[in-house]
Amino acid sequence: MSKLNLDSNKIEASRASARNIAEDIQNFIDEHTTVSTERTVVRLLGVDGVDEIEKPLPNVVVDNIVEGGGLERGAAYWIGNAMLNLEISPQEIAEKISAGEVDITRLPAKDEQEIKDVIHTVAQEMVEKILANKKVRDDYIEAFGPAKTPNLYVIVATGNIHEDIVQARAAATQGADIVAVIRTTGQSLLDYVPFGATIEGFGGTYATQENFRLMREALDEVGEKVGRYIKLTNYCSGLCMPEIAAMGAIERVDMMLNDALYGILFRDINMQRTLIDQYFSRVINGFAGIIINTGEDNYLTTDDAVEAAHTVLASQFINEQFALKAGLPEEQMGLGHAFEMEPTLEDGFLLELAQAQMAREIFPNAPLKYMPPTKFMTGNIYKGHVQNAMFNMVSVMTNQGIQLLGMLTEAIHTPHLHDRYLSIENAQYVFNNARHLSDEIEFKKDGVIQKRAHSVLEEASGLLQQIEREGLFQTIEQGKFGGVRRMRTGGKGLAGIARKDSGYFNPFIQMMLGGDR
Amino acid sequence: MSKLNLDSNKIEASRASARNIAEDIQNFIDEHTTVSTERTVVRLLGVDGVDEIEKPLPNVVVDNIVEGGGLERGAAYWIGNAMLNLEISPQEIAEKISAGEVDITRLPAKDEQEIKDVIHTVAQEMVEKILANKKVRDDYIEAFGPAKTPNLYVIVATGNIHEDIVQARAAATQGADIVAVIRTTGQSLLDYVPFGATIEGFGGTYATQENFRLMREALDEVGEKVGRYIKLTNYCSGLCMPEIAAMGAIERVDMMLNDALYGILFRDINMQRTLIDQYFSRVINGFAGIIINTGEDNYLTTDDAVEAAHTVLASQFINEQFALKAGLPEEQMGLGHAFEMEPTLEDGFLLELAQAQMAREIFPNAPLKYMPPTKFMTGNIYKGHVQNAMFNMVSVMTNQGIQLLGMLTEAIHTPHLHDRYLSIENAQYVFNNARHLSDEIEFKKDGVIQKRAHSVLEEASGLLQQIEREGLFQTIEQGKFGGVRRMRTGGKGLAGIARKDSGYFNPFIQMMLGGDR
Amino acid sequence: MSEIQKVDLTNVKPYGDTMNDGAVQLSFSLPVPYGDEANEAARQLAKKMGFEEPAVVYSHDLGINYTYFVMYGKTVHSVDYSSIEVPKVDVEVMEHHDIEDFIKDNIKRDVVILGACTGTDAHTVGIDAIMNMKGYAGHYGLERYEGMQAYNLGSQVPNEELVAKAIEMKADALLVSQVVTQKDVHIPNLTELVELLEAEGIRDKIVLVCGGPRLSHELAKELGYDAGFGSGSYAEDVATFVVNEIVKRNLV
Amino acid sequence: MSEIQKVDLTNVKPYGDTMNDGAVQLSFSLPVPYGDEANEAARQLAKKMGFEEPAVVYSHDLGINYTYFVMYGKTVHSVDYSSIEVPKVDVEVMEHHDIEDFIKDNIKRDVVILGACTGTDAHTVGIDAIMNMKGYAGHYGLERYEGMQAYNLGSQVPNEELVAKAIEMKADALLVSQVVTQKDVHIPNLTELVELLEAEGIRDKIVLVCGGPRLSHELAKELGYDAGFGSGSYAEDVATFVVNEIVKRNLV
Ligand code: B12
Ligand code: B12
Ligand SMILES: Cc1ncc(COP(=O)(O)O)c(C=O)c1O
Ligand SMILES: Cc1ncc(COP(=O)(O)O)c(C=O)c1O
Repeated sequence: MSKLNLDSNKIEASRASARNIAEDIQNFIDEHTTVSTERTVVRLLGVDGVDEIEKPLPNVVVDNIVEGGGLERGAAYWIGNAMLNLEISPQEIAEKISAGEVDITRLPAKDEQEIKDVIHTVAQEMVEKILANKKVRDDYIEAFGPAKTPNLYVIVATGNIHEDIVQARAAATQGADIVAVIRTTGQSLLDYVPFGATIEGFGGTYATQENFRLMREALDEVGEKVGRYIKLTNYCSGLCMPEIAAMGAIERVDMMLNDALYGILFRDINMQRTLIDQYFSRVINGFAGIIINTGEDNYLTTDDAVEAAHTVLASQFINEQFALKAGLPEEQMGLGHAFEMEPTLEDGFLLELAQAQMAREIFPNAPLKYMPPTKFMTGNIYKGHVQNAMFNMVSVMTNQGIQLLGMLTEAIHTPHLHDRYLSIENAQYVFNNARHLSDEIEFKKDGVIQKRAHSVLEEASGLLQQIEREGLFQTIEQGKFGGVRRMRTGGKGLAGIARKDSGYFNPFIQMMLGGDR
Repeated sequence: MSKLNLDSNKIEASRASARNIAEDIQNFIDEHTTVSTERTVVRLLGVDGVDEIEKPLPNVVVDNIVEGGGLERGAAYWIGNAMLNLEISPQEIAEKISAGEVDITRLPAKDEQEIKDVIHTVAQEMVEKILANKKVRDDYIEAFGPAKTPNLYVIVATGNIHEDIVQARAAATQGADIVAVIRTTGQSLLDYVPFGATIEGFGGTYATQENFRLMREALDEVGEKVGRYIKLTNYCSGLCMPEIAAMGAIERVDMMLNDALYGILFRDINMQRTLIDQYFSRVINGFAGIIINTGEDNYLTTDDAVEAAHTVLASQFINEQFALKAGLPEEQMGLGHAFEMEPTLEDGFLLELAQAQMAREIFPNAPLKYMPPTKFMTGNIYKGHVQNAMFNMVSVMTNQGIQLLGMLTEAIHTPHLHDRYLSIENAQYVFNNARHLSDEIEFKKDGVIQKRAHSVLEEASGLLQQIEREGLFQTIEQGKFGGVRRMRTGGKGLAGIARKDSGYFNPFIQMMLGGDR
Repeated sequence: MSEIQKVDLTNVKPYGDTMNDGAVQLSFSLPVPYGDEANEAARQLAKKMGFEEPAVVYSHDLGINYTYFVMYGKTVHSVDYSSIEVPKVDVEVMEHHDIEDFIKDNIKRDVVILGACTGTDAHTVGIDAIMNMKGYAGHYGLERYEGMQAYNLGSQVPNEELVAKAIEMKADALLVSQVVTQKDVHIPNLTELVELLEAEGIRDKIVLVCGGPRLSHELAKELGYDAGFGSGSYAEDVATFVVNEIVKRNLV
Repeated sequence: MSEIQKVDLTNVKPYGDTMNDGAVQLSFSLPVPYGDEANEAARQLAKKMGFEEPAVVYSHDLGINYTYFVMYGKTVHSVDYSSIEVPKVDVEVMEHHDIEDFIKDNIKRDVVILGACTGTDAHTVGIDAIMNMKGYAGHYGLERYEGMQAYNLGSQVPNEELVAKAIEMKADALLVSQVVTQKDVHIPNLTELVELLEAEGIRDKIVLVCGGPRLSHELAKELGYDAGFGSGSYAEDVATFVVNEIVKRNLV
């Protein structure tokens, strides 16, 4: 029942190219680890807290391992070894390292199998905790029923978690299904995750485990009041990608912005580093039932939405394959795209329809994260509100899953309390008033809409073939995505990579994947 | 190429019923005249101005005829007779009546053919003046090209014609194609047309010939500046229906709200009076190339838009037949309908689409006047702006001709300068961005949209059959339109009707119709 | 939530995303040509209104030397919410059938109510919502109330006619609707009715109520009415007030 | 048009549909529960701002005891438009090729320009619009100018790094973009750059320009920059200023 009459061979060929591209990178990933990946292991083994200079203990531990030249073996090995040596918990080990009482790579080496066993026991606890979280979520959703689609997704971004909670509670009362706490500008470049509740941020609020916890608690409470499960979203992109995934799994975050390409292009994070990190982060997200949101929409902020439409599709194909490799089911793939064409474009609405319907048909089981107009929003809040309504129309006409609500004040400030209300009202009105429109309309055979979809698919397929030939790293070096060039050895975080040695192990990959990586 | 798969037999049957309904009333009309019809004749014979107590000379003349018991013969006869007796112009006759120097029905009766001849000469002058006006309009449109459809129609309503002109010039600069000067509340109940430029009105500005002239001049001027012919709209409903038509023809108004049913239902004007008046008004409008706008949209302000949808369609059929009887071509029939369903209605957008597309298909050559949401607009200007955007979407998806732009402040005040700008911007954005959407989409066979159109047509057809059996007057007495009941002998203006006698004549009907009524 | 300021109800300020940030959005036009000077004029105006950091976030040339502005600013003003008292129709609204019982028990005869949209106003939907059988939003109108004789005279009723009808029908209550308020056209019209009723000596024998989307109880009182009802009123609200007032003023 | 008031530019008021009607639309939220008292609080607040006849045309319960308002009022304030002077970059903007000729004729060597989005700001689209080959809205960027060596350092560039690069490349001009302005995060960042340049003793040898959607020339001057460019700026605007400034300050 394709409305676009898309060529299924072309779709299959594209998917195959993407699979090869991902496989190529996966080989590279499998041979490497990073400081953040290992800090994630440390966290999942139960280490938390900060030292007296506010340095997180997971950083203290991994820095100690790095100093000792032990990164290539992985933190699990060293902690297991320390546990056997000292007969204390990972948390206590971290505290001792912090106090200068232990140098973790200098302890006598214990038996490898014993190390694995002791680690497995601790890891099992965490894995069960995460499973329990997942069950709480599933039970809530079972009890309240699933949210209507498109889900209404809003952001809060006051900089102060407590003020964010005020805003989030209001948003839920007003009808939001999903609340995302935007991160403060600059956090993605920090090579550590701040600790505790935070009250100071710019354009967003720090992602910390305590902030997750506080917000989760608030959303559960208001969710019970309004009879809906309110999903919590945060960001695991940037230098601490997998750590934040772990924190989210522990605190029952439901959705994570999670895309290496975003970090590479828009945060100038080193591509090798972040692709390695992405893998473990997606394993965790997949296991924890967290829906990921990918960042293709961002390409259209630096590139032209009409001309670069195929790069979005190509990237969605690649992201799909990376996600599958990490065991993330299709139902958790919030592949990104956006309503970002110049509003003065004649028939732009038709092209947006084509793009959205195409994504819907090519990724039928993915919820799809549809982003609102941002680049062409101006201080004219009235026109902006109408741009958002048109965006909502496309969404309901093409059955999108996750609707990131456009704010009429997009060009001015992060949302005020009532901006969010007005956006929710806009979406609720349009979605309800045109609820079944997609069931009712068909697109003319070989009309503008169908042809546009065909040509975007054609171009995406060509680009994927090229990447398949040349490799993803090379393609990024050429500036094919978002019009932004990044070098393989450029950007932030390169130093944090290590090649695994033969004794390396990360217990969670296996436990979470059920496979054998 | 019907998208709705409407039953053409049903359409034809409805049209036949409406024809019979109109014919029935037309027989009644043809036997009668009214004070306003005769004042119109007087005006068209060149009488203008007011006496010292601001009473318009056309009223002075016709009142004198009424006093003399001569209304049934028609003003043309009496003026012709006076011209032959006194050898002065109609204007001079009026002035002499006003001065008490002439009692028009007391002059010796001249030869009937001579009377007709002298009147014909004067009437010819006016007819030619109107034709010349029409040519000016045609030339302008030829030079500038026709406006894009849907045409953008805005209102001005400051109460002061000079302030209206400021607003109208701004609106034209901003992109309006059509400017309507709304009348002051209460004018439609006046049994005379005020004189001269006026600066005081409530919720609108008096319709006077001088106000028409001033606005016409301003619109021509700004139209030349912006390279578009800006159409001027006013209202010929109410007790002075045909007089205003005449004034409009003289001053090159381009569009007239013109509907007896509106006056009956919403102004409590006597139905006999206004149907008689409507006939002559439409003859003039038809001849002068003036597009009429009918008032079906109003039914939905007092009745429910979902339930009463068929009354709108039935009334459109009847208005079409009345217009044809008055020689008004389809291209000048701005049949009214409106986007007035409760915004919280699930799938309301689909029903609105069905209604608008149905009107489009049943009246393919009529421009159709599409009215915005009004009843469910609130002080929430942001939501209102989105309601208007959805209205604009339906319009562009169904190729409406005349788009009366919704104002975000509809529930608050008559439009402020920038309200109009924001509305124009809204419509321009939506129309341009979705310009060819109607070419691209088809409606599912036997889906919600098609079925809705079928059932509305079915119900309208039933109603028309009933009216055909029972007569239009009786149907109105039953409250079938707008849920409002009016009695045949109730309402304002009944006294102004007279049965024509055998010597009655009105030269303009014949001259303008080219026929023989 | 100790880390954020709590609201001080004696000193309330607008809220954007932080307590007391004073955030307000404004929009308006000025009759000056579009450009930097226009923006500056808008900013200066906002400063005079008491806005700090006023920012023109959008301005647009309206043609004919007018400019439109969208602004944001932080107001310095605050209000004492704790001391606000709004004059209200202060009877507890009864339900349809309770009102009927109330009439039976306390008035013991039919209550006669006339309604009209007066002057040149032809907006009957509001008064219909209150009076007609069908009512509005699921609330039946007064015509359906047992113990009430409710007559809706419709639109454009001159005050003289209404007063004459009131005398003729021995009305207990008059309900007047005014929807068109441009240039305050409703004020003289509403005032005239009171004067006519006083001239006829029946003002104090009648419960006099007005309503409409731009009317408030406060304004109604000022104009000499017993009550005023705004947007979102239902038949129950009015009926409750009228029957209570009849008893209170001993008009039974 | 003698029948309507003419605008008095020394005394300008907002315009709705009649000269000097003072019509302004406001919207904001208050941290008070929805209801009549909330509406009254909003009205009182508007009165304090100098609005006559303030009307709450819409209010909405935001949940959690906050209420949102849409209001209209007539301001009593006015501004003297005739006396407004806005500090502006006051060179007449040249075209692309005229600028190239200007460099050839008056500077007679390549002009070195560095651009960056500094601090934690990653919004490069604006600085790219000014600098990159492709330019913006049909206006080529500085990289395409003959006689200019334009280097765009991209996003999140620390001030120290920019200064070091400026010294290394012997830059004639620095172009700094700041887009994130929440909680005025751009102010200390922009100030720090000036201080660093002064500490290095090169401030007066360099043309220092900043830009971004919330920046004005006025603010730039206050912060110690030579010029500031807001929304809708193009490469020509900046280039014209820079080359003129170089000649004016004798930095050739
Ligand atoms: C429907 C409508 C019409 C219909 C009226 C049909 C009819 N028979 O009622 C028609 C098309 C005829 C019409 C015509 C005009 N209209 Co009109 N119309 C409207 C509209 C769209 C809706 C009004 C409505 O029905 N609301 C729904 C009812 C249920 O709400 P309500 O009236 O507020 O009533 C509630 C309460 O206020 C209260 N209430 C009301 N009356 C009373 C009385 C009592 C005693 C009590 C207790 C309570 C009570 O209870 C009701 C239920 O809760 C409004 C815009 C809008 N969205 O508000 C414009 C509006 C009211 N109209 C307006 C104007 C200017 C006109 C015209 C004068 C335009 C013109 N020049 O031609 C004409 C002339 C009418 C006239 N002389 O009065 C303006 C008024 C501007 C102003 N503030 O003064 C408005 C605001 C539109 C606008 N922005 O320009 N209109
Ligand atoms: C695109 C975009 C992004 C992209 C940026 C991609 C990139 N490489 O640039 C991405 C998705 C990465 C992004 C991320 C974020 N963004 Co952002 N983003 C925008 C958006 C939608 C458009 C900005 C834009 O590209 N405008 C188009 C350009 C051409 O205009 P311009 O920048 O004004 O530039 C012109 C002039 O100002 C001038 N100019 C600009 N710089 C300079 C410099 C010089 C020297 C000169 C002469 C002239 C000049 O010339 C240009 C051409 O005319 C705006 C919203 C909006 N519609 O404005 C939000 C916006 C700027 N972002 C915002 C925020 C908060 C963020 C985040 C911090 C959110 C978060 N917590 O994750 C992040 C982090 C970014 C960071 N650390 O800086 C806020 C800022 C709020 C505020 N006022 O402080 C905005 C306003 C959105 C919002 N309402 O919340 N963003
Ligand atoms: C995939 C993805 N990750 C992260 C972010 C947020 O940015 P940061 O990681 O800089 O907080 C975005 C922004 O939209 C995004 O799309
Ligand atoms: C057909 C028609 N005539 C006239 C009017 C205007 O009203 P009035 O004649 O009372 O000025 C309307 C109002 O919308 C209308 O639809």
